[in-house]
Amino acid sequence: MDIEHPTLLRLYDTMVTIRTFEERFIQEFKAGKPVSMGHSSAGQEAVPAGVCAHLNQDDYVASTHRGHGHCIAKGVDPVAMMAELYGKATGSNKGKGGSMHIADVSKGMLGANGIVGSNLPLATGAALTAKVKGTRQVSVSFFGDGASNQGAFHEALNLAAIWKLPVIFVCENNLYAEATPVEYAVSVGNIADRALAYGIPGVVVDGQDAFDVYRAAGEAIERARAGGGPTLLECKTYRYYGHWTGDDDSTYRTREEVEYYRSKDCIEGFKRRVVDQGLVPLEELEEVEQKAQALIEEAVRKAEADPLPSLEELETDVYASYK
Amino acid sequence: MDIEHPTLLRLYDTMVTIRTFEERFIQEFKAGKPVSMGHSSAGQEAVPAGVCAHLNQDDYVASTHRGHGHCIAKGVDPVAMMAELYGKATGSNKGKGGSMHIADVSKGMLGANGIVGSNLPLATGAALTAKVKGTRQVSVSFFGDGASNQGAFHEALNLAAIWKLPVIFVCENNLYAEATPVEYAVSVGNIADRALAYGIPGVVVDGQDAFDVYRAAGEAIERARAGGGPTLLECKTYRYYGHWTGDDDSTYRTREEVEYYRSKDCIEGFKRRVVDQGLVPLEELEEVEQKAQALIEEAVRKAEADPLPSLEELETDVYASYK
Amino acid sequence: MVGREIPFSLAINESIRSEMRRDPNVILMGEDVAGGAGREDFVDAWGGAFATYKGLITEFGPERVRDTPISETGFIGAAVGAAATELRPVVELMFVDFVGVCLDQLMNNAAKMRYMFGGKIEMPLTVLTYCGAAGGNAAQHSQSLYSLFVHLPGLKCVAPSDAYTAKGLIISAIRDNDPVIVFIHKGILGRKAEVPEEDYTLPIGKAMVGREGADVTLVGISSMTGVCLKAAEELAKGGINAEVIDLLSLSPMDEDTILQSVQKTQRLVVVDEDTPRCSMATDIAALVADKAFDYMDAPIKRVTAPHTPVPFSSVLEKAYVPDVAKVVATVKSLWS
Amino acid sequence: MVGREIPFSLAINESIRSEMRRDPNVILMGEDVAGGAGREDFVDAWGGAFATYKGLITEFGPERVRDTPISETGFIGAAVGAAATELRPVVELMFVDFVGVCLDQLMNNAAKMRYMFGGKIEMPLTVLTYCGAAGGNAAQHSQSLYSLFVHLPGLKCVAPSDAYTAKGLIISAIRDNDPVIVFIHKGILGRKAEVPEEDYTLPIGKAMVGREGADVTLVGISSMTGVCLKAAEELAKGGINAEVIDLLSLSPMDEDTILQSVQKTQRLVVVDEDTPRCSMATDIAALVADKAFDYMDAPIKRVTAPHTPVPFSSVLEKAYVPDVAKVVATVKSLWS
Ligand SMILES: Cc1ncc(C[n+]2csc(CCOP(=O)(O)OP(=O)(O)O)c2C)c(N)n1
Ligand SMILES: Cc1ncc(C[n+]2csc(CCOP(=O)(O)OP(=O)(O)O)c2C)c(N)n1
Ligand SMILES: [Mg+2]
Ligand SMILES: [Mg+2]
Repeated sequence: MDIEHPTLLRLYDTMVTIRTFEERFIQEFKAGKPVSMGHSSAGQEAVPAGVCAHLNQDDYVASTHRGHGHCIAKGVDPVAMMAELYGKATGSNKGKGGSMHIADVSKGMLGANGIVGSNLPLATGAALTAKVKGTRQVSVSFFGDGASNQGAFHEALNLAAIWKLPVIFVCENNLYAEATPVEYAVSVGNIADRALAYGIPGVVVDGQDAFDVYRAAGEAIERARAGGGPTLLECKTYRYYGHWTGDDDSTYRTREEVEYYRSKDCIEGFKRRVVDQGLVPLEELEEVEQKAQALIEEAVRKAEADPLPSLEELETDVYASYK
Repeated sequence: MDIEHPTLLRLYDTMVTIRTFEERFIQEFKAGKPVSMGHSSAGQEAVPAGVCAHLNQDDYVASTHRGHGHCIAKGVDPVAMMAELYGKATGSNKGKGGSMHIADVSKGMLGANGIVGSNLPLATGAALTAKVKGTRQVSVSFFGDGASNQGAFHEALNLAAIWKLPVIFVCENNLYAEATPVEYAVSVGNIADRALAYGIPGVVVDGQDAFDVYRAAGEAIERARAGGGPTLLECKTYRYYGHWTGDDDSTYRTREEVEYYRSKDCIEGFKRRVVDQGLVPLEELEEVEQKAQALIEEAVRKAEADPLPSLEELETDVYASYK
Repeated sequence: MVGREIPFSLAINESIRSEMRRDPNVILMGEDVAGGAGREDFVDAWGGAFATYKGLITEFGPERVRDTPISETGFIGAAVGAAATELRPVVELMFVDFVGVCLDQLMNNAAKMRYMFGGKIEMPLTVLTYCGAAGGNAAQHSQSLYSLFVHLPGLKCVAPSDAYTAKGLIISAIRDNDPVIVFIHKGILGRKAEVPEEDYTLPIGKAMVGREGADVTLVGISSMTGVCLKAAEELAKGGINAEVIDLLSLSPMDEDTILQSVQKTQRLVVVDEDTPRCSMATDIAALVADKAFDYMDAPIKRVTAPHTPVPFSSVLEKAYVPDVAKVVATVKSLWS
Repeated sequence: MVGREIPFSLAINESIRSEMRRDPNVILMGEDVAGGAGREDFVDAWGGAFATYKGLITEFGPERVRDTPISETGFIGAAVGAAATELRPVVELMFVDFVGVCLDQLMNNAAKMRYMFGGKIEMPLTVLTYCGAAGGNAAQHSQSLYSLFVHLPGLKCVAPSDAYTAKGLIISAIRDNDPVIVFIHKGILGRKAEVPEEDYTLPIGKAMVGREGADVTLVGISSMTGVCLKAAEELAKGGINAEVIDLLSLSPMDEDTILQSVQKTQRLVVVDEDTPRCSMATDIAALVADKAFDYMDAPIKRVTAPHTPVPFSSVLEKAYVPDVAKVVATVKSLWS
């Protein structure tokens, strides 16, 4: 399958915007700026980019604690996201959610989520809505290797399988759950093999390769839209930074390992490939990079300047109506 | 593998005692006696019999709502069990537990359990005790086809697999969870195939055949004792009566189906086989039957006569110490 | 003229049926809410573990009346996800005791998404759950537990006391745009009351005065309202005139009705089947000890279950649940 | 002479270490309680998400200090099963907010097995869990939630307020033959107090009087005890002499100490970071409104978090948690 030029640009744009956002976020945190703690997805950009390139605005995504990339890929405004990390009234969540809860339902983004595994049933439910209403929408749950050991994973996959729901379970296997290596905690070699327990397709892809992710996700999403039910898509990937902003990852993995994965960087690899193969001119890619830089620069400037929420906000938005 | 005469007798004894207990219990319930509601395991006797024939008193069993058979097979006194069903002070649980919580820790029986799936982690923990203490004990969790859709199933199997714990997960697939057929609720043909998700052996056996169960359980238990880790053993079986004492099963399954499975009765089949093959003389089997009858008769008589708990019992046994 | 009387269980059925007719986005999910799933000859085998949903699948079909696997996190989580998108799911948690396997979806998602998202989402989810000690179901199938849910901001909780309040509150719950947990006491499912055929709503957040009186206020929850009413009759014989408040809505709670009543009676006894610590009983007592302190003439009393699991044996189960005798004795102690 | 001062986090470490030395049946389990599991070069990578278990795996090895998958039902359930057999497990539930995925094992098994089995089992299980709002962890990582656990008969609950009480209570918890949940406030892990090197126990079920006073009783829980003590200093300047009770043990609760204090002061303000409904705050207020009603001279007040999820933004988080100003204002209102 050839990927068209606009899609290639979109993939690159998504990856670069995420990377720029994440690195700037870490920089702000390290500089002691009053930003949220958070979990950077730098290194893993090809996954949300490749998957979400197939999604329409009315498709759904349910995300995790490591959710910045999913949000950006699903169309949440990075400016509102940065303001959220700063806890500002202008944030995507009015400053009430922070990094772990960024959401924009109008974009089909049903939220980052602080409870590991908790978003799989949510995505399953969004797919149920599509099924009951008879639309062609699909729903995607992103989750980590560690999450595949949660009961919620099991229950959601079984439910989606028996009801043939249009949901794609995308496992971002970045080899670690906090400081725990996947080979210690997960009892099976490929998490995708857990699909065998539900009679659904399980697919392994190179999560550092946006082409590969795009292709495999496309098939799964097409199958889902056509009523073929769920897929478990495992993307082998890697996070570049600590588990969270305060984590020193050198306590549990070697620098060589990190360097090895950095040498297979999803953005660099993609750039080399599309330029070498003459699919996208270098200048266009550089333009994307500059735009992303400018966007995130502006996002930080705005986030710093924007107002904090007023104290009345503490008690609003709990209920649609109460009493 | 030939099964020795004493073991054959034990298997028969266990099955017949369970059947006699269960049918008498149902009879008492239908007659309006003040017994517990409960979930009869009649029809499924070959599974607890075949598995528990390999267990020592200090091995562990964690059971379910349908636990009478597991209790009897693990050596809990049927007389104390019947008294428990009558809510008497002399019951196995002093009348505080009832059918769904019969236990006798001194016999390694860690309790029936009213929460579907809840016993799998318990059995896993008992196996952890054996591992940490370096004994050769094993632990068995019995559970149903429906329970295999609970998150606890997934978490327990993964944990047992990565820690190579001496636990055997015995799925009693009786084709229904309440009124829900297994083929509707479970997304995979054989529940044993879910073992693939944990890199552990998954084995299917005919749960109506005590020989088959005994053999397969023996292998799994031997492997566990030798440090080879857990096994998922699926026993295809059938319950003869409604889901619980008040259930009319004709609302969800045909009489032909019930008759078909009754024609493959585990007790009748076993009896025919051992007699036909000259392994056990008919008289010995009949003696077993008579003893079981007498035992259960006595159990009911005693249960009816025994005293109810005194009202002080309401507030005792909550804590070992409080305040 | 006495109107039509129907049991509590049928009121549940009618309320869901009427909302499913009214709004195609309303769906029903749970274990065996129909039963016999996938078997054409056995549609509607159970209609729910308490047979409260009989006939719904035949009217609305399996797309909208969905039997689920025994996966409460999976299907209640899916109901939350469906409510977050465009459906209005009614989901059964068969016994409230099972909340242990799925609390996360209710506590961390359903209850908090709106707040965490800055108000930019609605969560029209209704959870029906069956609670209370009755018939020897023992420790894991007899709890009340509503106090746990009331503790959690973001959830609404109602506990109808009879068929009439059940129908009105369940319809209100389904139409509500917040997550509402409906606590249904298993012991009163068969009890009948006068219930209009048409649909009607009762406001969430409002209590009802079940009996007026001037000497003491009894607050009852769910099946305890019936106990309070009987105790009031008993007390009347001895010249004590009790006012009985049927709380109905636990969160939000109708503080005004309680406070107005105790300002009149100056005495309060809360009657609650839930266990005593950090409970509805303490909640109501604390409210009054704060906001009506100056009016009170006697210690604020609570009649509750003991701080123990629910025992199996019938004699113990009977001793566990608050009854008329205990309520009467407690009330009388206020004048001793 | 001032003794050795160590932070709360180290007191946790010392208490577990001393019990693991003392009793080979004590094991520790949880996510990354060591970290880097299976990697020989990276033993003890984290020592827990809050680095409170550093060095334990190097002393006791991976058989007794076990990193777990993210499977709280699996490994907490396994801890219950291990406690039911012959071990004495200490298990971490990293953030109390995660109880939603594993409540069943604590509520229906650990808490009830002894009762359901007629007293024929012991359950020497200790759960360490981290709670409280601090540092912008938002709605799913900042809850207090101990009120939920206290509601459940069969569980014991303690909430140390500093390093000294932490060491004594954790050692008591590990030696106790019932399931004990230890609630540790994340915001005070770094705070130092004088702590003996040797092991010692503090009795579960006993409160401590942190400051004597005659005018009003302040009851503090966990980090709120510090807030109460500061408020008391502040109040002293205005001539109000507050007694501060450090509750420490939530279940069982030291009713006597509370009742004796209010009999003297005749005024009560409970300070609790948990949300207000069906909570420890209402529990204590209700106790006093019942058992010390005649002594009370003013409405019984509660200073708690609001009935909302925990907000992220630092300004809102700060407004969420009860602070000295709110306590002082509430106390003063008792004389207005
Ligand atoms: C139920 C639950 N348990 C534990 C945690 C703490 N925690 C947060 S992230 C994380 C690791 C998640 O690993 P993985 O699923 O692989 O995602 P990754 O962080 O690698 O993206 C853990 C244990 C949590 N948030 N929720
Ligand atoms: C967590 C939970 N959900 C639901 C129930 C209600 N329930 C009791 S038994 C049962 C069916 C169990 O089916 P299965 O596991 O196949 O065991 P079987 O009854 O067939 O032996 C259900 C749904 C429960 N007890 N616990
Ligand atoms: Mg990971
Ligand atoms: Mg079954």
